[in-house]
Amino acid sequence: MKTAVKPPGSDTARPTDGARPAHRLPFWVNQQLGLLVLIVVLAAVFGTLRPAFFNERLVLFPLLRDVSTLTVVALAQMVVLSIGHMNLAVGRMAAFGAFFAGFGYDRLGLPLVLGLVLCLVAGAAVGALTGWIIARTGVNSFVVTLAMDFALLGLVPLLYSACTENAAFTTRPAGLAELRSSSLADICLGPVCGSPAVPQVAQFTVLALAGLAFLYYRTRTGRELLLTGANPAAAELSGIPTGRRVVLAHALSGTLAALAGFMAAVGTGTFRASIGDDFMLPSFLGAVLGGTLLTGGAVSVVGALLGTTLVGVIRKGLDLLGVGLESLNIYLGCVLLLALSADRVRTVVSYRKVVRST
Amino acid sequence: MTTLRNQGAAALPALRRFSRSTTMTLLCVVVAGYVGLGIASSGSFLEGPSVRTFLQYLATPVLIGLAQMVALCVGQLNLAVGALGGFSACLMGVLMADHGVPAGPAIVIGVAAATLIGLLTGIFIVATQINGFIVTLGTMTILLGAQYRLSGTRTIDGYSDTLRDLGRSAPLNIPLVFLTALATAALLAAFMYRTVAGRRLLAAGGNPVAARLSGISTDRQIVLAHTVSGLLVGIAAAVATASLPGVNRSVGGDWLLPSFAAPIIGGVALTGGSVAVLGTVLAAFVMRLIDSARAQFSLDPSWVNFLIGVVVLGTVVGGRIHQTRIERKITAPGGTSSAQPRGAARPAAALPSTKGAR
Amino acid sequence: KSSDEPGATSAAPSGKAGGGTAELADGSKVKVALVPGGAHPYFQPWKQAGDQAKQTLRLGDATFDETAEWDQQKQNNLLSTLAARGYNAFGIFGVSPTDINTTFADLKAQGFAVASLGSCPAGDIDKADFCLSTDVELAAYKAAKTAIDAMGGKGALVHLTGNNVDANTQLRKKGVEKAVKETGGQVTLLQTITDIDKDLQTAQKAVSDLLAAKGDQIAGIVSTAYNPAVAAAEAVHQSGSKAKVVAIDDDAKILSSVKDGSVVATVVQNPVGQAEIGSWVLALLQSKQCTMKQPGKAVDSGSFVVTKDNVATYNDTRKETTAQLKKQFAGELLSCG
Amino acid sequence: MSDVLLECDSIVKVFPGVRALDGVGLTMTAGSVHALLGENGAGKSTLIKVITGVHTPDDGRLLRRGEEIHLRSPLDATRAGIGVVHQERNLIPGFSVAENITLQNPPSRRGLVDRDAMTAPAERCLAELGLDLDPHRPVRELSVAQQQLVEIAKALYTESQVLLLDEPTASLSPQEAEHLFDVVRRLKERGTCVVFVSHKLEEVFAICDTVTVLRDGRSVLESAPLSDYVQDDVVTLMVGRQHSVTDMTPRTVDPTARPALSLSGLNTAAGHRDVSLDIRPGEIVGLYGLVGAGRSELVKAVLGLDRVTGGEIRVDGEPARIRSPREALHTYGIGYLTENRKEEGVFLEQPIVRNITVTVWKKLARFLGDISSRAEKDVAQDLVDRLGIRVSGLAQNAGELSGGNQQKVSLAKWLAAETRLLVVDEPTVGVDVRTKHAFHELIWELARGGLPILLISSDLTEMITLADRVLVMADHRIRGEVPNDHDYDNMSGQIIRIIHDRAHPAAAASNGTP
Ligand SMILES: Nc1ncnc2c1ncn2[C@@H]1O[C@H](COP(=O)(O)OP(=O)(O)OP(=O)(O)O)[C@@H](O)[C@H]1O
Ligand SMILES: Nc1ncnc2c1ncn2[C@@H]1O[C@H](COP(=O)(O)OP(=O)(O)OP(=O)(O)O)[C@@H](O)[C@H]1O
Ligand SMILES: [Mg+2]
Ligand SMILES: [Mg+2]
Repeated sequence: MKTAVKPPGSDTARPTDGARPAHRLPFWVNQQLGLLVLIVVLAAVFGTLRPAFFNERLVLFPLLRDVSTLTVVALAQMVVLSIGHMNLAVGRMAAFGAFFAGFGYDRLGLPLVLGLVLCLVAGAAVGALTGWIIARTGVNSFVVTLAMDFALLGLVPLLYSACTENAAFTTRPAGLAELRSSSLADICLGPVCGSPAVPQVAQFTVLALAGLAFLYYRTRTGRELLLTGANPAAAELSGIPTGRRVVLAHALSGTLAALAGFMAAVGTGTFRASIGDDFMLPSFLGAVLGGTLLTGGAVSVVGALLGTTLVGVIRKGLDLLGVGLESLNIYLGCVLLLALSADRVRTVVSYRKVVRST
Repeated sequence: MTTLRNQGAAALPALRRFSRSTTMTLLCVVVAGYVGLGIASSGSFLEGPSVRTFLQYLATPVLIGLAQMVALCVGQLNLAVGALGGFSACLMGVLMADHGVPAGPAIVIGVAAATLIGLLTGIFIVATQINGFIVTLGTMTILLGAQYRLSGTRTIDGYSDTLRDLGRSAPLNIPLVFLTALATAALLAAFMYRTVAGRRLLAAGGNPVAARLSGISTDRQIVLAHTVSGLLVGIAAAVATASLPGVNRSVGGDWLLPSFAAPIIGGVALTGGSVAVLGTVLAAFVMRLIDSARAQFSLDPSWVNFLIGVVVLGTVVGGRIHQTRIERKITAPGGTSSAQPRGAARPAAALPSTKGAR
Repeated sequence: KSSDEPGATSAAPSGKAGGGTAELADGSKVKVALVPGGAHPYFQPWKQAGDQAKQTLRLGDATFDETAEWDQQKQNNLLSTLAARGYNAFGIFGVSPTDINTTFADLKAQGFAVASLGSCPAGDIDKADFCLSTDVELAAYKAAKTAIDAMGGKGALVHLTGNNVDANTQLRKKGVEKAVKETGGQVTLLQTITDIDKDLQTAQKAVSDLLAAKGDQIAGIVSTAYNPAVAAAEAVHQSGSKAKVVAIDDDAKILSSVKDGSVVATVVQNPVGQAEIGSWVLALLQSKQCTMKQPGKAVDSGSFVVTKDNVATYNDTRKETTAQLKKQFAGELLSCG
Repeated sequence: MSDVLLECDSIVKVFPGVRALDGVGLTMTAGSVHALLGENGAGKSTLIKVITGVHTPDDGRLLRRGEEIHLRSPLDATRAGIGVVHQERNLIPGFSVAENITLQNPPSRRGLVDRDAMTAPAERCLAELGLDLDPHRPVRELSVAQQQLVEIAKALYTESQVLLLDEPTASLSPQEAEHLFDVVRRLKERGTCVVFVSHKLEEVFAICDTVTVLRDGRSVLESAPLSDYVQDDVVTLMVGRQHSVTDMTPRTVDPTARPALSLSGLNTAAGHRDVSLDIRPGEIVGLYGLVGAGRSELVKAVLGLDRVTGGEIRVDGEPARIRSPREALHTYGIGYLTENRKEEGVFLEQPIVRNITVTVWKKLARFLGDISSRAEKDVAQDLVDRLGIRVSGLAQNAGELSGGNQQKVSLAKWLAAETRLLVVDEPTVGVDVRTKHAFHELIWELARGGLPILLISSDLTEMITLADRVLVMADHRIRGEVPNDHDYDNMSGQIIRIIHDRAHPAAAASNGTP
């Protein structure tokens, strides 16, 4: 019964010996990769069924334009999710921002870029105000952003009614039409032109993605946002200015929402109050599908893009297959859930494999 | 302008809940708002028919609020509330109008279908471990499609007059549907506070790990919560079918946000582990008061939304400032409270700026 | 009910304009897509009319796709998807009247024939080939007028309508206000309730609250949106209020309310005609057989007041108007050959 | 041979990247108190979780009275007569004390909870632990130690044959621990087998009779009588080599130096009255008190987390107004190692690198706040090595570490921050013997390097090992000061006298001291 086993000498040094880096799960268990695989598989399936799926101008261009806008929307939500908050007013902040862009073009005669700046500033301001209220009062972000949503839901139409006839700004500054319809094909380096499938508005999305990726993966502020989300009490005690981070996250969210509003307005042509009406669900869907936690502390910038793309591809594919409204939503939901369950199975299987090999 | 201020008075305290005893505050708000409206309408608001109309439309918000509350109490979100309600309402309508099923069985089938779908949703969430948010979003999409399949764009109204009479009947000007909602709330309260199953549900929401370690299957609780949530939505659908002029694809379209607003205003935490049946009911009252005020004072909806938002935000900020001032007054003239001023609020108040935000 | 007449009428019209004929020679290359703004009872006749046109005109294809879900961006996407699927003539109800011209211009630029059906773009410019729609303001005016007549020319009127920040809603408000103004103060517009068309329950609640608060003052209700109309009919009936309700469109539910008297009248538009004539003209344009003499021309597809008396016969009037319209297109608006 | 209640036979448990248990055996006999020892991360908690059905073993067998059993869930374990107190507190915050205690098997009638029937057993369990608590209070309102006791009461309620206690005394003061030991002895009389995990070897030797030692997921000593060993043997087995306690180099404090932190006549909103203390460079000041004396709250008030209502705080002689821990860290250079590791100390769902470097990002940040992950990793790796934190990689989530290693991570961030004053609150809770020594040496060396340290601890031995002088707090006031003469008996006598002579009788009662 008494068995004093001899210590196998080297064992004590396990934590640092590095013989087996015993790392976390390998790269192929990664959720983003799963999404990418799903997107590729679905695109292949749709492409086989309907070769028109790869029509650059008529299918891919609008698809990417849509994805570009909704990705920014998802990013706007992701930023607040990173601190464990929610922004129910994304759509309305988009409308608010877009109003200022329209106002700038229509009334102030601003050039394209200045209008965009005005729009972003307005978004940032309203976001920062929201964040400030949450940080100061400690009231649940759900409640505060819901109230903000109501306030803007009333305010934006009032502003439009006060400033316009048709409840929309139809003035278009130079460059807007080009921005809407031009693609990389219009940008040429000598004889080599880009693909006509990639819309020009995607530049905003790429910028937003790159900026946020830098913020979250490289900078101090990004890390502090995540830790604020992971555990506010510990973050405060570790010297992170949690209050300021809350304000920052909401201001960023407002800015991104405004950017999305601008992109949506560019996409359809006018600046009107109904912009952003149905941003709320896609914003959550894209972010959460991509791997951002609703509880805060973890984000995936690329995931937001992939999540949004997945939904976009399914929708587009079903549209192309000519699925009517009476079945579209049913298929959309089923494909989504099936695809995710399939991915889930993959994760579980690969996790088991890792455990077995340990 | 006085009218506007009066309507503000109804909403204002409504939202002072955030600070402390939410239910009490809500109760005061309801009473004050009701009296306020009574005075503003020179009494007509307190007369039979008005009371009846007031209560008639309270049933649905109460029921869907409770349905959401049950999901929230295990830390889940149910985005399919509206779609599920709309679907089962249309199912009941179609069964009665197109298939000649008598009202009783049709209602039972509809409610059972909603419960079953809730059950399946729960099982799916547990089996695949996919985020409940995404799963209910998926089921929502599917159900929206199914609802459209059932009803198309028409309004189904060819069903039994007995059912409608029940839906409209109001002994002593208290509508039957409202009594149904109240009875459901009472049963739910008894379930949550008194039964072992209800306590398990709460335990799993309050601390899933602890619950698991205490032999409570969190998976089972999630399934149960979604099932009960489905059941409550089914009841809401039955109430809607009975009291609406007919059912069509728009039924349930407006349920999602109110379903969250009622429990959260009523004091339920998004993180799970808390219930507030009375709070939810009262919060629904408050929201209904705002509706009535809108009709009473012929307000432009934009202004109403704007004012609600601003008043809530103002109350949140004002309430917090007020509270800090009170606290300061109590503790400032030192020495009076040396005998253990420990209270419930202590640990939570340690980090005021971030706590409530999660 | 109305399934047999489009064929009868569409075979008949023929007109001469310019050197050629407005009789479609070869529609096999034309694939028409009828795209409403979203699912709504108003558009349901389009579906049948489209199928009918496909048969009688021997079109390559005709489809009806309502997946736009009242979102301009979604509608734009849907249109390009349809283009990718080979459709080349589009009859569109634009979700956002202020935005739809951009969409039209895009489609035109790709060489497609485009018709604005059911609603014209906001402003004076129309980038589509033609617009065939109810004059929204006129329809609202007619409805208000009918309500005022039913009220006996005096009392308080309430207007129920949909999304406030929509150009069409603004037109409807204008139409109702005009009718009220014409009474010279006899009739007052007590309230315009907007944004209650999203769902039936909201509409019902709003109407009930209104009747509870002001029921005794209200003499008439005019609803220029679907859900409020259904709700108002029911609520007035229930509360025993003497208010006269005037609705729009001829969904089965509303027609039955007209029949049972809870709705005094409904202003019916001509969606069948829009789809029927729309498909026909689109086919002519896309097959390059004809051109519009005046591109972007707006044509009123007609609106009719339906009461208990003419509820059985209004469809004939509508058919007549449609035939009339056909003649108008063949004779005046198209140049063929 | 006494009768074997439960037996583990070559249990294996694998987590991705770690073999947490690698063929462990454990024999639990009736009427014995069995010590389960091992360094942090040796696998003790994992073994307990396997025995209680939380984890399913990847290999090996569990035998109950010789018959193999399979536990699929904690409920199965409860039914099999196995009770447990886990290392982490696991209570439902919104439920009352009584409800938490009876959670596993609530008294009920036809599916309805019987709240009245719940109070009596709860009170009985609490009384056994000498805890006078209102059973209707929500546990959310309790202090850490009280919650720990409720957790134990919860295990007592199930009246199991085998009771596993995973570091139950970690956050208890000696007085409360003593109550617990009485209970353990009583259970032993009754024929229960108690498995006791602790890093406080004195306790182990005081109450245990058999011992199993784990090292790196293997049992190096299996169910041996404890009387055959002395403390040093056990430590050697745990560590795997001779572990000697080196005497620490003496340290002197200049009593005339200007205090780095000085509080005078401080009143706080938390109820502190007239608190005065000075901490000089290179000095370790101990702040001792019973659980709930208000030591942690005092520090929190100083850090700006609670309101200071009177008196003065001086940092380096200058009057200071500290509004937040951030200001305390970045402006005044004060670091605070919290006692509440799980809620306030570590970010469980975040990688270890971030947990450690959170305090130094400001320093590491370059243009645009960019932080080189290389520099970040260097800082973290350095501390992981220095403190011997057992990790499978810097990217591992802190939540996957063993309790003691989490504590080290929590300390590491303050070492990284290189503060000018360090407040350590219960620094070695749940830390193994070897690391505890390392911790003590570290703290000692930091002080020798001139860092002023305020040490809050309920571990009197630790106090006496490290502190230059001990301030005694009771009921939110400083009741007295004892210069450290490193004589345990003398010191403990003096301190206990200070607490008991002056403390409010009422407060003493509510703290569970008879
Ligand atoms: N859920 C988990 N996922 C991954 N690894 C884990 C998990 N739980 C424990 N481990 C690993 O298993 C090993 C044993 O951990 P365990 O908690 O059993 O240690 P312990 O002996 O209780 O230590 P301590 O004294 O610090 O509490 C550690 O290396 C730990 O990192
Ligand atoms: N008498 C008491 N009754 C109930 N709760 C108390 C009592 N005293 C303190 N508390 C609670 O216990 C918590 C612990 O207080 P604090 O941390 O300041 O004490 P401490 O001396 O550091 O003791 P500990 O050893 O628990 O850390 C406080 O948050 C307080 O709410
Ligand atoms: Mg452990
Ligand atoms: Mg403490």
